[in-house]
Amino acid sequence: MMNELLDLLLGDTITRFVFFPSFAAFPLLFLGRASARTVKLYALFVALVEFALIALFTASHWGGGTMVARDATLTWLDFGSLRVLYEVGVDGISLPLVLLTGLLLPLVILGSWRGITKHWTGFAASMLFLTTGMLGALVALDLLVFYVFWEVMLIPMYVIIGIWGGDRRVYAAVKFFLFTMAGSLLMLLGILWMAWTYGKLTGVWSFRYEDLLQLQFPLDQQLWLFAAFALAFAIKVPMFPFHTWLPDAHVEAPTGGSVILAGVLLKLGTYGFLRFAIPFFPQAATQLAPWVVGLALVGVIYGALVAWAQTDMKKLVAYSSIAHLGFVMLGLFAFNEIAWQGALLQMVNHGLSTGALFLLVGMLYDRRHTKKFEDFGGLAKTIPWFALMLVFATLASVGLPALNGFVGEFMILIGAWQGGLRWATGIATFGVVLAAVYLLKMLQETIWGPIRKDENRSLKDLSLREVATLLPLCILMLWIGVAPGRFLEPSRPALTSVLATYRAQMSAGPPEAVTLSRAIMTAAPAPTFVAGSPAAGSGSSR
Amino acid sequence: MNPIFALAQADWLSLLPELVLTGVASVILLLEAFTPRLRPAFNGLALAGVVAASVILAQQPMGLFFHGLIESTALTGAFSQIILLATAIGLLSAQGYLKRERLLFGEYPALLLWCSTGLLLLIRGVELVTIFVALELLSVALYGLAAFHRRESVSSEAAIKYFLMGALVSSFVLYGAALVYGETGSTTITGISAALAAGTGSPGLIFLGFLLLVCGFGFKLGLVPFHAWAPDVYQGAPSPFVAFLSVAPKAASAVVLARLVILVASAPTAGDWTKLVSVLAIASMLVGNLFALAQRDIKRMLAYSGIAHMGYLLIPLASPGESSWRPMLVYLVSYTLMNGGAFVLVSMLYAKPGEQHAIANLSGWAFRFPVAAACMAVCMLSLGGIPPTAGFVAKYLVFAHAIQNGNLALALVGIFASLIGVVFYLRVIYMLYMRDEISSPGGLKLDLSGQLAAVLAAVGTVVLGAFPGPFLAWLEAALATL
Amino acid sequence: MSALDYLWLIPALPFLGAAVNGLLVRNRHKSLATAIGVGAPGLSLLVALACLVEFIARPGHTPYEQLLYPWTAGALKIDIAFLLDPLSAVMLFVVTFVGFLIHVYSVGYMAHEEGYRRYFSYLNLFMGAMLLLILGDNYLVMFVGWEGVGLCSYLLIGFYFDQDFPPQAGRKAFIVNRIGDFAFLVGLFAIFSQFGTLNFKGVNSAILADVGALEAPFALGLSLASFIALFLFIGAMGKSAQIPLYVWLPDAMAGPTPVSALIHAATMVTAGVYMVVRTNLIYQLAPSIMLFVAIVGAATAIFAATIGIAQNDIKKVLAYSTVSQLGYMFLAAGVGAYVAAIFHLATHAFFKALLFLGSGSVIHAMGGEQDMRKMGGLRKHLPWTYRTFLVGTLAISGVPLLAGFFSKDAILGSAFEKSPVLWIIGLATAALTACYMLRVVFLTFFGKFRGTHEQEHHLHESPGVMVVPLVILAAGAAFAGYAGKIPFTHFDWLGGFLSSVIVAIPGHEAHAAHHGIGLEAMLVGASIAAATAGLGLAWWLWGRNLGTYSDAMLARRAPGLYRLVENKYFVDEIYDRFVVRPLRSLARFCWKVIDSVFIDGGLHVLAFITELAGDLGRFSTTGNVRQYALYFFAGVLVLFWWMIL
Amino acid sequence: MTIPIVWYLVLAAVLFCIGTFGALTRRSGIAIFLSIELMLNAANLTLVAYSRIHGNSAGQMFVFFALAVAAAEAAVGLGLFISIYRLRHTIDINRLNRLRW
Amino acid sequence: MLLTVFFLLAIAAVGSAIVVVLHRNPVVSTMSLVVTLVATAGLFIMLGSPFLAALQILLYTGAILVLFLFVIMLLNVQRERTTATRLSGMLVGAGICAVVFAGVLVRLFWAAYADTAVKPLEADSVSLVVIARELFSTYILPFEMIGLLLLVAVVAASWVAQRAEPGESAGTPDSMAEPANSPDPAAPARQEGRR
Repeated sequence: MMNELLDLLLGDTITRFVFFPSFAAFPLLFLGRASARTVKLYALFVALVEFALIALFTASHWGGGTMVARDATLTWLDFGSLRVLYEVGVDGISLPLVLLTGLLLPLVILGSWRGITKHWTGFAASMLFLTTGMLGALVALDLLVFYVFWEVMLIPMYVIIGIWGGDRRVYAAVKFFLFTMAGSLLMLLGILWMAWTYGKLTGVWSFRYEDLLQLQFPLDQQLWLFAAFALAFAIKVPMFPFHTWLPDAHVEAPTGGSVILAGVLLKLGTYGFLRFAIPFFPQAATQLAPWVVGLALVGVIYGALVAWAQTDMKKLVAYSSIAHLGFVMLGLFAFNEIAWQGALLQMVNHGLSTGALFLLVGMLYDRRHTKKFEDFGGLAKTIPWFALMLVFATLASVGLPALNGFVGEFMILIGAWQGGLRWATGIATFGVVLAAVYLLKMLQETIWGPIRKDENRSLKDLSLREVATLLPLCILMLWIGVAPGRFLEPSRPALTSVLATYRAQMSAGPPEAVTLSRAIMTAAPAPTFVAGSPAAGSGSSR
Repeated sequence: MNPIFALAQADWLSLLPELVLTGVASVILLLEAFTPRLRPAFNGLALAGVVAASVILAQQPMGLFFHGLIESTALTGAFSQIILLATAIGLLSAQGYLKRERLLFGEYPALLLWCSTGLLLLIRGVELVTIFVALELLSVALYGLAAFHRRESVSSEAAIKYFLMGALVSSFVLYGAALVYGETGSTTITGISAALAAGTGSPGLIFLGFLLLVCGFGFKLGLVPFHAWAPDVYQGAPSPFVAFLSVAPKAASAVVLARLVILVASAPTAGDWTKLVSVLAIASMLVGNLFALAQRDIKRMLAYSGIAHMGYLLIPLASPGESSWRPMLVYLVSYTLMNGGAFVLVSMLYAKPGEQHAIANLSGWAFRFPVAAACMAVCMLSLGGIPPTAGFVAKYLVFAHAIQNGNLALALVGIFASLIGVVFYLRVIYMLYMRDEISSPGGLKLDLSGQLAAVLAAVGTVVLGAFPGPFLAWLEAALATL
Repeated sequence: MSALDYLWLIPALPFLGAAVNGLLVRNRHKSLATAIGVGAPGLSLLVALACLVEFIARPGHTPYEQLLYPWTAGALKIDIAFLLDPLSAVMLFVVTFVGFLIHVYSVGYMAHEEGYRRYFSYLNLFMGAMLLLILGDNYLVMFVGWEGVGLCSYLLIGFYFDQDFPPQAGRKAFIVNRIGDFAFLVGLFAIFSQFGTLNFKGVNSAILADVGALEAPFALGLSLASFIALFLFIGAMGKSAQIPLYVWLPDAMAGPTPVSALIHAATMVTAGVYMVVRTNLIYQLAPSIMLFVAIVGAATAIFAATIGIAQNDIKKVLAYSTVSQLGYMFLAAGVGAYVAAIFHLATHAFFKALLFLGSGSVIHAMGGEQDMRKMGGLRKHLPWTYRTFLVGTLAISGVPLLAGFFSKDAILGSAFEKSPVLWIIGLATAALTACYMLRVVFLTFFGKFRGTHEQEHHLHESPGVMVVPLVILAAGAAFAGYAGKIPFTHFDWLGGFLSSVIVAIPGHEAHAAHHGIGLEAMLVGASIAAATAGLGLAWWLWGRNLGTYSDAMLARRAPGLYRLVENKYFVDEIYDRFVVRPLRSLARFCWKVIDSVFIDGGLHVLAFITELAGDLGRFSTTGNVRQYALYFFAGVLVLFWWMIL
Repeated sequence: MTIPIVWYLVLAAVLFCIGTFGALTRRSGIAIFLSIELMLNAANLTLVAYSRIHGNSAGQMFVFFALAVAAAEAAVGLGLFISIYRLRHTIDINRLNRLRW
Repeated sequence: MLLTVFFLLAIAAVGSAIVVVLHRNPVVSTMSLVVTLVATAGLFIMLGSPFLAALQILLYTGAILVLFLFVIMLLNVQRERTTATRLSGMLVGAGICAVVFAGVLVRLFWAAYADTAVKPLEADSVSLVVIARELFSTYILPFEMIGLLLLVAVVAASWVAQRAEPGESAGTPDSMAEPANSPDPAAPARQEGRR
């Protein structure tokens, strides 16, 4: 057991890059007295190493296939009839998001360089633990382990918002925590229920993704379970009625927090739909799709409108996230390949562009300690490079062709249209117009026009560090926008197989009673990861 | 021949842990009497005794002893270890407090050890008389300990309240025991279950008898509606003692409660025990969390949260059976760690005994006492049942048991209750970390042993939560002998 | 080893230039900026010419496709590819040629601007996007260019970003365009979901393979063809400033004048026309939409022309004139005269660019003054500008033997076939056009100078770098017409050249535009008459009594009408009142009421209730033991009662 | 004739309830404690009666221990009363409510 | 004959019990509790366990209640103003509960044992010998525990009842060495506990 664990940690495995950050966080305990600079450098170093680990891993698995790598499974907990496996794997669906997480971490550290003024050790530690949580949730192949990571994310985020946040930070932090918790607790019940059902059928509980994937519930149960899962994910995304935690969290959170929040945490909601809610309960998902799509559309339009009404830069960007993720949800519930590809890509895109926007807002905040529009205007005159970056990121977020945002939206919309959601597509497309409306408003209020405040005349332009923070994002935005093909490849097999199973199960229809459906699994290429010995899995990762 | 010699060697051997504890206690009392200079060492001595006891406990012979009055099984062994753990926590946290309050006398460790003796016997007792006497033994010790800060009127007030309630309840227990004995003609668990199986006695009286017993031990657990004493006593009594009081007696009482419920529920008799336990559990979870939400005094808050946790603990008993033991056991282990740890920290951070332990006093101390604050945060998160802490593992097992036995409603209530719970647990954290100081700790120094206890508790909580595998596997192996 | 292999260089070079100028070059390296900024489009012009030569040499002008790389992976198969066929060839020539000239002109015009480098990088970016638009092999690439030019127009209109108005004008332009793009996108979705491809050739062949599919009813009570055509046309409306989406173009004049010449006269705004012609196959299957296009075009033409009369800002006049000319082109497209539309597009590119640049030269000389009421008598100060401007005016007015004459004639001819009403409108527009253009000439170049003294003192002809392009464009404006249909003859090079693009569908042939000599004479005569009428009216109003400025008299004659026209029919105000403000208040409502009050408020109430429950409940712990005892006792009894009875 | 055993039980029950009533209604701590002793006594009576029914000694043993327990409780309880009286100069339960809510 | 004795004892027990509960003066209450206990002792005898009766009188009346009286005197507790306190809801609640509980019990007992006749007492049905043997064989463990319990009780009682030592209120714990201050009563109790 223990030496297995060591093997996982030291070998070239997923577990390594999942847990490396939290292990690397321990030395921080002894850096308590060290100067902030040392801590920053250490954190940056760790972040870069982490990124290197992930990059290497990704590079060696970009090829694709339904399952690109998995780790040896350990028993996390085995008590009575309940056993939970620690089992992680990466496939085309999680790979891009993993990479995104790895990319954002160093940028976040860099971006917080000046913004975070106190307790750097704590901040760095929280960030690193948060990273472990996010990566873990992305790679977990056992639902309870997934849930654990899912919850683990909350604590560091709560701390980050609560300690380093703005004036109403505590309110925002608690709100964030409670919203997410409220959703996920029901999901926990759902998970337990599924595991128990599996136990009823086979004699032993199982939380393994593949095992539970075999379960076929009758429609009524599906609806309940789907609701339980969907609530958790919808709050995370966030979808329309559950979104109010997001603006508060974003506005109060420090730059780094916002970037991670927008960049990765929200994606876990959509990822959850794609990974769990839809494959587990295809019929329910299909039956409730109109509602979900409806909410997604409300999100698109509503988010855009509210963003338009904002007077605070960061809040505007926050609401824009709601609109953008509305697109993703639309794509997910169009149930076809193009839309799913687009949705997955759009998750990454949003991470990049919104991340960049938050970083920029943060940089402005570092200089002026305000985010209100009325304090800005005409900045392009004094800090042209900042203006350039802001325009770039904004346009990417607007969905200008040849930048990343467009690709995702285009694929989502065209896929949704093909999926028969014509009206929805039309409405969503109109959301694109609104995106231009509110984002250009931001440019108008901040960088264009005459300089209204004298403080703005003597601003320093972006430092080398800040440029270094933004450049990778900008390059990626352009690259994905111009040649997205490369980025779509790895996810394709996984998506298609999930889709195939979905279609097969739809055609089969819901069973009368709960069944283990091996039949369908054999009929269609299962979305399950390549069966076979863990050794083979980790072997493929070398 | 004199029947006293009819006792085999084995009987006394099986009693060894209790004897060790009692012996050490008596020795401490003697030392107190004759060499008071050693007072600072008494707690250490007691701790050594506890360790010795737990080591001995580890290789206890299994079976029934003393003419079937007490048993010793893997389960009782495990629960007994919990008691000893709690005792250790109580001792470690006491050192600093007693020194500060100039109460460093031998009586504290002595009473504590005697109390745990009683607890061990309570856990092992399988006969009503033994159980009753053991209950009284530990209760009397607890009354004394509650009033231990004898210059502090709130301490005595707490003790009085605890005593009056306790005495009343023990008379109820006695009456219940009388009914049970009367209806079944036996005082041993085995005899009773046999009689129940045979269907002797009037079901009404049997039910009433068991009800009185269950309520009696429910009182010790602090289940709603028998809970009202807890907040007052916790608030008034010396904090290190509360670290013990909030944990150990509950573990023991839970065992007896479980014994009784499992016993009676398995028999064909009146009363719907699932319903009864569910009602108690739901009431405790909701009331505990709701009232705790309104508390600004951390000790009262923790008292109510303890009430709520006893509600969670009860969930597996809603469908009584051998399978109920495991989740309860794990839950108690984690509860001991997290709640004990929390009270240890309270006893360290609130230098001034008395009525008020406002949570707000902790504002911004996180960066003054980083270690203590971190431990407190961990304990709070664990109490809130947030992974990766022991609290989550425990809740997970409990809910899983509930779902397994179709008590979905219980699980749902539990979940919503714990959602409420998160609020006030987080409140402590944000006071510590996210507020600016409003009261300076002055010359407050955290004593080493207390910090040791806190750190051990916190680390245990996290380890048990993050890597429950090894521990649970070991436990499983131990229980396999059942 | 043919020049066509380097087709991709044509858009690539300007992009490169933009990148280098924008990111690497420093402000102070002005000459370097110039070299790159002008060199890039110059090179791409050379490449383009080479390609054109080679293409025209190709037998039958077979389209040349160049695949760069597949854009996406998966079910959505779209390539980044270029297409050179007659249509894009014509556009390519116009864009590169006029574009290059305007770049050259800008060197002089922008010489003293501080944003010199930035300006050229924007302009190059625009060139690149525009070329992407016209060279795209499929609708997606076209759309990329389509939005790209939109972006550049946003940036260039807002070029003087440190003033209040220009950036706002730019935003207006971008957003209005976005509304069009939204429709465009929907059209694309419909196309893709029907044909599974966005490739022009693929779509066309699919259509021809199964015409019935497109005439099948689809949505909104339209057939598929009509649906697609309608939405694409809405897109075109946005880009090409047709009613009701034209409002951004006049404001766009906030940008530097060469920008207006390049983007808002010669190239970008004509993209809509190009797109309609490009999809003519679908339009042919949607007669109702064709009619709609024609009507919108005609309406825009006359509408804008009337506004043009009453404007005093020289650039505003030209802007509205542009709108109206674009209306002309759509009229042509609407009546099925796609060749005429492209023809007019080309000629218009020349003379409108010429006019804008000329006005630019005037403004340059006037030191930024754009109000014609402060000009006058510039003839002697700016001789070259005057001459070239006059050529442009006559050309646009449709004076015989100049470019405008031929293209307008072609349009009017086909309009007449479709419906005399459209023809009449066309004629009226022509007359008005001639009128307000000549008005500009009179007000600007004749009479005596009405500006301030130091303005008069600084009056001077523009430098050669600005004049030479004017001359070249003047030549173009004069003779470009001879490429197209010449009345009374059968010569129609352009028609022949484009014939492969305008595909006739079996069963849908528009009966050949062939009418007798008499009718043709009547038509030509009518258009000439219209032109002369317009010119005469202008002379009568402004030319007779030179120097005295006589709009006031007009205003006195018909005050209401004049105010209406002068304020552009209050369209902006109407939009503001009925679209913008309601939306804005809706937004505020969503934020302040739904978010803050309903959702958050509800949650807060919930939280408060919970807190309250706990806070009231805790008083049950009164601190009196006997009560606790009672709880215990009562609890026991209640439980007993409940469980037993 | 012998007295029906049920009478003993009923008598015990009545005594027990009287004790309970007292425990709930008296104000003086000592008086409450007296009532509790009364309850214990009632319980003892029940035990003896039952052991009479069963004819085995377990009940009586129980009573024996109960008496001892009562003694111990009395010792501690009275000690507590003394200490609280020393600190508060009252043993009136209504006044001993500084710990509440 | 027996019947009358029983009734006398029962009436005495109940009557005095009521006095215990209701009388304002704790001394009176205590004395009447004595009566109850004695009466109960009588009932014990009638039930054939004279040993317990003796124990009852010795331990309870002889020791415990004397202790009570002693404490009452010590604290000179005044007579309560009224047993019915300010919150008379208590009174009602307690009354209802008590009556209901009594009703329940009586009903159950009656239903179960109305016609249970016990066989008359033999000489040594439950004799002292039996009790003694039981006590030292079967119940040896609880017996030891009782010893410990008493020890604990004495220690606890002495700790709480004792005045705070000088060292407690002032000076460090180490400063007070003389054993005189340490609670002494433990010693004899310890003897008893170990036996």
